[in-house]
Amino acid sequence: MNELLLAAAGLIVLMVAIGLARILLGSNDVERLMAVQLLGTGGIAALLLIAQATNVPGVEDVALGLALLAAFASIAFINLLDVDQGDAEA
Amino acid sequence: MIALLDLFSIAAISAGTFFFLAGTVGLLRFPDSLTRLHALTKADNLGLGLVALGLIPHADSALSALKLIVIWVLVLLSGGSTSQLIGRALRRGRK
Amino acid sequence: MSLLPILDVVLAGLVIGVAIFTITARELFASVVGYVAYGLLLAFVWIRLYAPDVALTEAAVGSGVTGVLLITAGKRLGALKNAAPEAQPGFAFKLLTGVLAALVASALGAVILMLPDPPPSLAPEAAAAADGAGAGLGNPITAVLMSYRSLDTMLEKIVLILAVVGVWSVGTDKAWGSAPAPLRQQEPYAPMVFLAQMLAPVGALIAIHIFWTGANAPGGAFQGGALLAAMWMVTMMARLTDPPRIDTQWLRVALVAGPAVFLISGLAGEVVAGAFFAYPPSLAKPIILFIEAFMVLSIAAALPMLVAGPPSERPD
Amino acid sequence: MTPSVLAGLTGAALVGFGLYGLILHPHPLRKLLAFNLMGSGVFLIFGIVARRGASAGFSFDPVPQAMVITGIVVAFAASAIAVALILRLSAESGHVTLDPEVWTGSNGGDTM
Repeated sequence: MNELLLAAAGLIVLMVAIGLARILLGSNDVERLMAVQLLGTGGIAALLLIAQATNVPGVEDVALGLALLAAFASIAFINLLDVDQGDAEA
Repeated sequence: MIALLDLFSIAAISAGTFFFLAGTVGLLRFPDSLTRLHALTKADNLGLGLVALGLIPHADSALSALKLIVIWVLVLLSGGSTSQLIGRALRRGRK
Repeated sequence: MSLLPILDVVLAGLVIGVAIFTITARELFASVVGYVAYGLLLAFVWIRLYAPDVALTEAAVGSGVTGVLLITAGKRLGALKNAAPEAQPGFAFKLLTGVLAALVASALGAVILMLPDPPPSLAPEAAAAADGAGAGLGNPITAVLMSYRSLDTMLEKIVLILAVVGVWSVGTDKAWGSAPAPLRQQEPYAPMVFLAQMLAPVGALIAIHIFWTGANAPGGAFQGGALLAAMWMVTMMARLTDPPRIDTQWLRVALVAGPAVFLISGLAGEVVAGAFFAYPPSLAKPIILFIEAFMVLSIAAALPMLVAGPPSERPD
Repeated sequence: MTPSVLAGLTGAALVGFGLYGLILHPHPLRKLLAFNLMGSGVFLIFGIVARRGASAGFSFDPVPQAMVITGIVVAFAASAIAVALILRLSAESGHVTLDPEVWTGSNGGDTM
């Protein structure tokens, strides 16, 4: 069972890494933001899986904090992006 | 009963991993930002949701099971709203 | 357990890759995005080192709040898109810097490979502290922070206050006493207001929960305070509130409350238990939780004020 | 290779990259970012010392870990002051760079 959890976690981390590399290197700011969002979600999923497999206690709380912070970071970046757009229109 | 729960976990976690895979493939293959956003939300909503669902039977207590659900709801909430905002930023950028 | 080492290597590779991106990215915005991603990844490394407390602090303060500080600064600098036409340093200089950096890194690496065996450890003393003055705390890190090294923790709170004073005093004379510039100028869009209204109360609840479980499980005053601070900043970014004027009474009381209560309890320990920062063992846990509650308040007030910056005379 | 040695070497590499960026970037905020990167590398090295110091029934040494937590918060406080100084400096002088040639060239450098 543990091997399976770890395999799933590894696969998710790999997927997220590929997406991250593709987007960070390639394209515009909005897409970079999407990459961070993917990293947040995938990271939380992998974290929960690894924690279950290795028995580190209290990881649900860390994951909760990460979920909050991922939302916080997204809001901050978006805040900045659409302020920029607004300036361009004015 | 235990075996049944394990089977459920394995199925849910595999499905969740599949959605992460699908989301990443979408990010790589879709032609423009809006469709890539569409792919990303699949990983957010279903991927994490199914993984959390699969882990619930293994939770130590009712509280940690509840936390898993709260994590998922938080990600759903923020993912949904920020996608809306990202989409708006994209549309404005294109004008 | 054969998959775990591979995962570790992948994680380390990711951390280094994102770090390189952060350093080499052409634009400031991309580089800050990279830095936030880097902080998240580092949190996972900390989890693998069995340090969930540090992971949470790194994610909250090191990545989240620092990232917001930097993009807010970049926005105010008006240089986020095109940093000043940078004179790119010459190739020889780059090479020299690269060699220097590589030397430092390899020296550090060599030191790490030659660390003494068996490793020195303060764990037994910390355990003694957790049993004695920090009695009843199941989380050894909270015991260290609040009992074994409590003086450090108090001074660190004072550093936070000094930093707030320092940031405030960088403002112009005319602006003294007024509010820092808001974190957003325009009216926010409806989805952002909705998200902030949903997120902030839930987030505050989670922050308090993390503070409370910190006595026995990963979590504690720093992490809870930082999350609470993040939630306050969320409401500021959605313009549900604006940064308060810096001469507001409640703000100043909130900033000073943590260290003040800490110091008074320390002095009281001199009288009651016979040593500075000694707690009577039977009351240790309630006292520590009491002090920590005020620390949470101070951290939650200080971090957003540090991000909001010095007072500004006009809402620009 | 144990996870802690791997993490320690990662930390050493991070210090190297941070130092490189700190010296080379003329933009002050980029310098600050690089400095923070360097700092987190140092924390990581501290962290593996904590992990190796496992004894007395813990799976880690809580003292270095607690000090890393205070360290992260102090690093943030220092960054906040640096940001405030950078903003004021550029508001007063009109420059957004720490490149010495810009300063000595156009503004005489006497405002520093």
